[in-house]
Amino acid sequence: MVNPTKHVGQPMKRVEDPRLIKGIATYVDDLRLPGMLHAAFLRSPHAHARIRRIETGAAKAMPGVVGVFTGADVNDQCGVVPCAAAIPDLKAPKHTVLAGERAYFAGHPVAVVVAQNAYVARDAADAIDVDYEPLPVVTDPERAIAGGSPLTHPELGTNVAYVHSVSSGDIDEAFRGADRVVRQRMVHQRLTPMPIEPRGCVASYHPGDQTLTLWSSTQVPHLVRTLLPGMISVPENKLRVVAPEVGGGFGAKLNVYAEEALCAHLAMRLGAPVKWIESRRENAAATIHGRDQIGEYEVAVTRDGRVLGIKARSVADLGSYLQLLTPAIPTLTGLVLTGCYKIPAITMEIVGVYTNKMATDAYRGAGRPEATYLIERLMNLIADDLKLDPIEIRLKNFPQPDEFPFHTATDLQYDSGNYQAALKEAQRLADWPALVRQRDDARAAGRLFGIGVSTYVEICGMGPSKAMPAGGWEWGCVRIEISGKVTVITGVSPHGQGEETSFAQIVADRLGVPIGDVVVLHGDTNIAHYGRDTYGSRGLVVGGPAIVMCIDKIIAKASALAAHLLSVSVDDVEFRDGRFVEKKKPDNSVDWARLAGEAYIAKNLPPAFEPGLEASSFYEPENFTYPFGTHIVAVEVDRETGDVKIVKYVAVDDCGVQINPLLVEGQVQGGIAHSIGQALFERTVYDENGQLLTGEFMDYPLARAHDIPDYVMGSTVTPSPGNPLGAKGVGEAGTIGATPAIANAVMDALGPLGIRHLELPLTPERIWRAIGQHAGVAAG
Amino acid sequence: MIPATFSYARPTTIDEAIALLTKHGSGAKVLAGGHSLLPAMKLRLAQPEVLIDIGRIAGLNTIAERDGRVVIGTMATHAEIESSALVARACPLLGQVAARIGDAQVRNRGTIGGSLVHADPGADFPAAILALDAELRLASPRGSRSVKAAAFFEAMMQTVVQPDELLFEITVPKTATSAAYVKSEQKASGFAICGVAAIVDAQAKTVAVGVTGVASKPYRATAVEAALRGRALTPDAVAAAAALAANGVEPLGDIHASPEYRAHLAAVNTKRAILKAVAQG
Amino acid sequence: MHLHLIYQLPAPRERVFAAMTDPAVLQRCIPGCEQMIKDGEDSYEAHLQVGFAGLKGKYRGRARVEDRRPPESYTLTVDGKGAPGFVRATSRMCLGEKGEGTEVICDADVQIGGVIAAVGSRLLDAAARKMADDFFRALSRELTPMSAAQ
Amino acid sequence: MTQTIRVRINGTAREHAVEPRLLLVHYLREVCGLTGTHIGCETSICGACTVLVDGKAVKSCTMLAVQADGSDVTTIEGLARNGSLHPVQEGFWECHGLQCGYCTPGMIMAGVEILQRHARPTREQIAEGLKGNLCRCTGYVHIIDAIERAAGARRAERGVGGDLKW
Repeated sequence: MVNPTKHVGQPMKRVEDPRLIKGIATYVDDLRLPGMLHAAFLRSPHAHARIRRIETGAAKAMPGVVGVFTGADVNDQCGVVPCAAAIPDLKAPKHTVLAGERAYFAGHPVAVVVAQNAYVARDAADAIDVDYEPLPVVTDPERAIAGGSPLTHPELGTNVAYVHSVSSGDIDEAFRGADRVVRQRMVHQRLTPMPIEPRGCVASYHPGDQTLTLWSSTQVPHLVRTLLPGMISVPENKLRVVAPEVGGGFGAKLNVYAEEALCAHLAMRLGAPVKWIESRRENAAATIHGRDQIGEYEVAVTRDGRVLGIKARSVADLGSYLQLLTPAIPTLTGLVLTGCYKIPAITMEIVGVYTNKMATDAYRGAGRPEATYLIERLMNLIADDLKLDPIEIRLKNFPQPDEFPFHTATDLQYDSGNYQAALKEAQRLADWPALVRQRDDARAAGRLFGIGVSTYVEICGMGPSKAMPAGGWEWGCVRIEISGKVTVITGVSPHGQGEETSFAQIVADRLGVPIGDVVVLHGDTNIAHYGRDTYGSRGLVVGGPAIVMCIDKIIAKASALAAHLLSVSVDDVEFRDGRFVEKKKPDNSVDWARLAGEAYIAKNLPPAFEPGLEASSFYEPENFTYPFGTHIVAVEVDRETGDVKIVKYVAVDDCGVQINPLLVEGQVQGGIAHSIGQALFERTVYDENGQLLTGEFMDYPLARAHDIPDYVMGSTVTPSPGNPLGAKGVGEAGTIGATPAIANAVMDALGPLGIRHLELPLTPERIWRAIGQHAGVAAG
Repeated sequence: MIPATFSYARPTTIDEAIALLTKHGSGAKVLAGGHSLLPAMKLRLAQPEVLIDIGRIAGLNTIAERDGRVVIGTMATHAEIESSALVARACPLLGQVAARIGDAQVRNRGTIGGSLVHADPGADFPAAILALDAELRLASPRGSRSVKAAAFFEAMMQTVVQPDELLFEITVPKTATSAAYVKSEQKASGFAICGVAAIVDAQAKTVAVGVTGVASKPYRATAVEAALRGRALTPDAVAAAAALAANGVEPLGDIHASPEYRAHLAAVNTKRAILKAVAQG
Repeated sequence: MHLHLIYQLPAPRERVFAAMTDPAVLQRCIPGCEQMIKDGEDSYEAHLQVGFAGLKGKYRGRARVEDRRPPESYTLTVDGKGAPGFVRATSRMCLGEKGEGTEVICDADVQIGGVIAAVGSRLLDAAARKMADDFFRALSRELTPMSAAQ
Repeated sequence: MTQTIRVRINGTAREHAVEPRLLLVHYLREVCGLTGTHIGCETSICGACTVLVDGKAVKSCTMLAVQADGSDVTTIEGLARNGSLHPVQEGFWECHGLQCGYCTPGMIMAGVEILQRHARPTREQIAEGLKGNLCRCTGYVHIIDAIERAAGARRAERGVGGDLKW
């Protein structure tokens, strides 16, 4: 039979890497087409302003400039930027590809220049003169929904985009029965995803066959292909979208952006390929941001630490308009707010608010890091209030392993889990008793030392189509070529996750072919005809089973051909180690090369046998998957400066069956690095006039090599029963599990000073101020 | 990402550079290592008409000993200063400070002269050259002049260097090994939110303290120095004196650190720098 | 950003007021002012080159004098823009008698946008103060009888 | 107005007339067609554009092409010799030191310089040497592993153990 373990489960190095480490891979900016023109955008410096007049004459007159276009030139020829999230009673502004009468965030594109090279395009953008009339700016989402606020979009008559409620169980009963109610206001700061490769695209129109090709640095070439026809006059079947090498996404490239549609439109209009490459400053200002929720949370608990119910109200700052999934992200927070706990009742009201800032949308974890941070901080606050051990209170509220599949109050069905096992493993790896002693000794010596624990469960494998705005299935195709080599095509669009390797591992094992004979193609809609792309930890979990389905179909078909060639009945044929073998006479066998040759030459086929050895499949998941884990962090805080040093980091993640543990480790470590930033220093800052003050890497800090502690990494394996691979997804785990663990550790370190809660990021200054206030020490 | 146009000149002597500066006036900018100027030009915050690249003037990057002083050419890179055996022996503070600037690539190109003349309030070298009482030598059509470090910085990004002048070398006295630089970094850019360079003399009785990053221009923490002059440098005495590190200055505030926090760090880092220097003595 | 600045000038209020609203004087005294053209009652068009040594940008803008109460006070609004962004400032200028001379108190609100806001905000306060200092120093020279004779 | 420059790139002499404002990174990418050097920011922070100029790691976005006149430049494309990978490239492959690959050429060039400075760098020295290079995917641990491995050090016993196969 199939040997499923020859490659699967091994820490194999990646097939993607040689081209990348040699510098010969092709990213969008590396494309050069004959006659290619270059676009540059002029963006509003105002957060909110009426555009009175745009003077483009000087720019148009510059040598090398091919055209200058404003909203008046293009907005009635391009459809609006799409939002796919279905929220009842959603109020949405019209989001044209260029600003129309008003610019409503700093960075809003106002005009586009097309020129013969990027230098001239940039010069010409500077030569455009725009007469702006500044309008009142909305920056604080809470003030935006209080009375008397100016309006982000006066035509909507309100700054409220929607009010969404999650409610389950008898919340009044829960609070009536509570011995104690723990309350906390918490802010989850706005973050900027900052993939190292900014966005960019090249559009090329072929007037002969009226087809358009768009190369874009996107996570979602298929979604772009589905949605772009609503913006430009090219039907889906004449549109080819290619995601070449993509330099990181983290949700920022899970979108359809105005620039993509505009470059496509201009390529048709000007009869030449048009390229646009985003600058870092543009990326910070006009590529989606993440998080940004403020909320009030109340938890009803019993004296012994059982959680009876949660009441939550949160205000989500959506920014100034809706990108693809903007309004849906905060609702995910409500969905998973009960975390890995049996909490019978919950109500959550989420108010989505417009402000004059860049739109928020899916950033790594998308709604779930917020939820996990909230519930994990709340569990610690409960433990503090009740003088209980934070581990004990978690154990008390976990569902038992035999309660899975576990149905949550928010109507999710957690597929499988053993939260106790992951917690125990993390404690073992952390050498828990020694760590606690270390803390006790440090405290006795007057040092600020803290231990933080976070347990988490996330929603991955996005997702069943009923829950996804544009379908959540995945497509795949496997072809045994005439030579016997194997071509695998997937509808997911990896950009660093390594599916060219992990899918090859799966295919090589299941087909019994040398892994070097397997090639995995993706990211080009003319090759991968259909797909729903890569986000929400879905590549392996939803894309993998589609490939497995193809393999099963091919093996079934090949068995019939093998039986014919071996002159036996199908029932007498067995597939074993890459050969089809007569069960009783193992010497009588055929391999893939022979089968493929016969299948395509097609002169000796069984009756009614369709030539070729190719299968394609759509896999529809029945449920999400629910990876989980425990992170334990120890920190020491410098009492004088407020600096936080992570002295120990233990991560135990359960993502089900691991196809390639090396890639799993890379995903978790990368996710934790995002969390270290989120917990300790990253934040997107707008001033009160809506000016972005973190518009460059000079002001927006990403974690660097020296910020990363030594990790102790472990895992437990609780296979998902929901898919044939048993996999659950791991792309977001680190970002979800780590932030609350770090925050809990810092708060544990500061606890002895009487500090109960501080907002993120836990910067040295914030900590220093808190220490000063609580120790009665003069600040400065 | 794309600078505005400019014309470019590459003199091979100081005189030629001065002549070009004189000719082009305030529309010209000197290009040394370019690590302050080019990022500003790419954002079009700076749009000089003429760039005068002094990178090919022979001898401008020498690090040598002369008349009992260490002489550093304006084009000496941070990396050259960091790795100079002479600097390590005769003026270790400069090497320590150089090692804390930016990152390896920035240190390979960035120059001491460029950094000093740009006078970014978060630059590292000013703390050291103030503590060291360095002399800065400027050439102009009127000949050359020497300016004491204490008189060099006028305000944020303003120095005494005139549009037709060129900083060509920095000289510092040979100093003991009892020196230390303690820096709190702006997390994103690596610039100093507060950098303190301290030198303790052989008897550990007087100290020189240069502070950068805290105010709109770097300064000597004279109140700290006065409080410790002639005193035994015990931890308590140092801590008490260091509390005066931001006396009389108006600390800067931005999204990375408030004025109060900068002032507080001035005290903490001053204490730490002096104690570290004492420990090395 | 709010600025509260006080300057002493060696001339009576009437002369100071007149000088501070005279485009020719303004062009001479505003640092980096290349052109100041009166284009309406109490309205001027200006071309400026401002910034620090290393970071200098070209701005075009309009200055307006409003709420004019000679010789006691007026409000100056400045609206400038250039490739690095925009500057908008409103300043109430109050002129008081102080001995032989005049004390000018300006209360200014300054707003910037664009690249300068993102990268240059920490420099703004110092830049604005420096510009104001330079302006009043130049104005003081302008109003000193000695310098007129030179 | 252009200026003629002569630069040796990956061992090949080149001569071009360029605008003085042309950045070295654009010269390499657009004029010489060497697109392995990437651009990730405009303020000299991210390090994706790191190349070696006369053997030293520099950020090619913060240098004018005219400043490189007369220099010897090595880009990622010039690192492998006679078809075999440079040990730092090998290290990145073996240790999964990259995910999306965009920062990788700059990381590798920075790694090459770290090994020029330290024959046996500690993990702290490697991390410090990478201060000028941002990666948003890997979390850096595998990058440090890669450079450590390249330095001849045995891959530290961390996380997933065992030999890497392929």
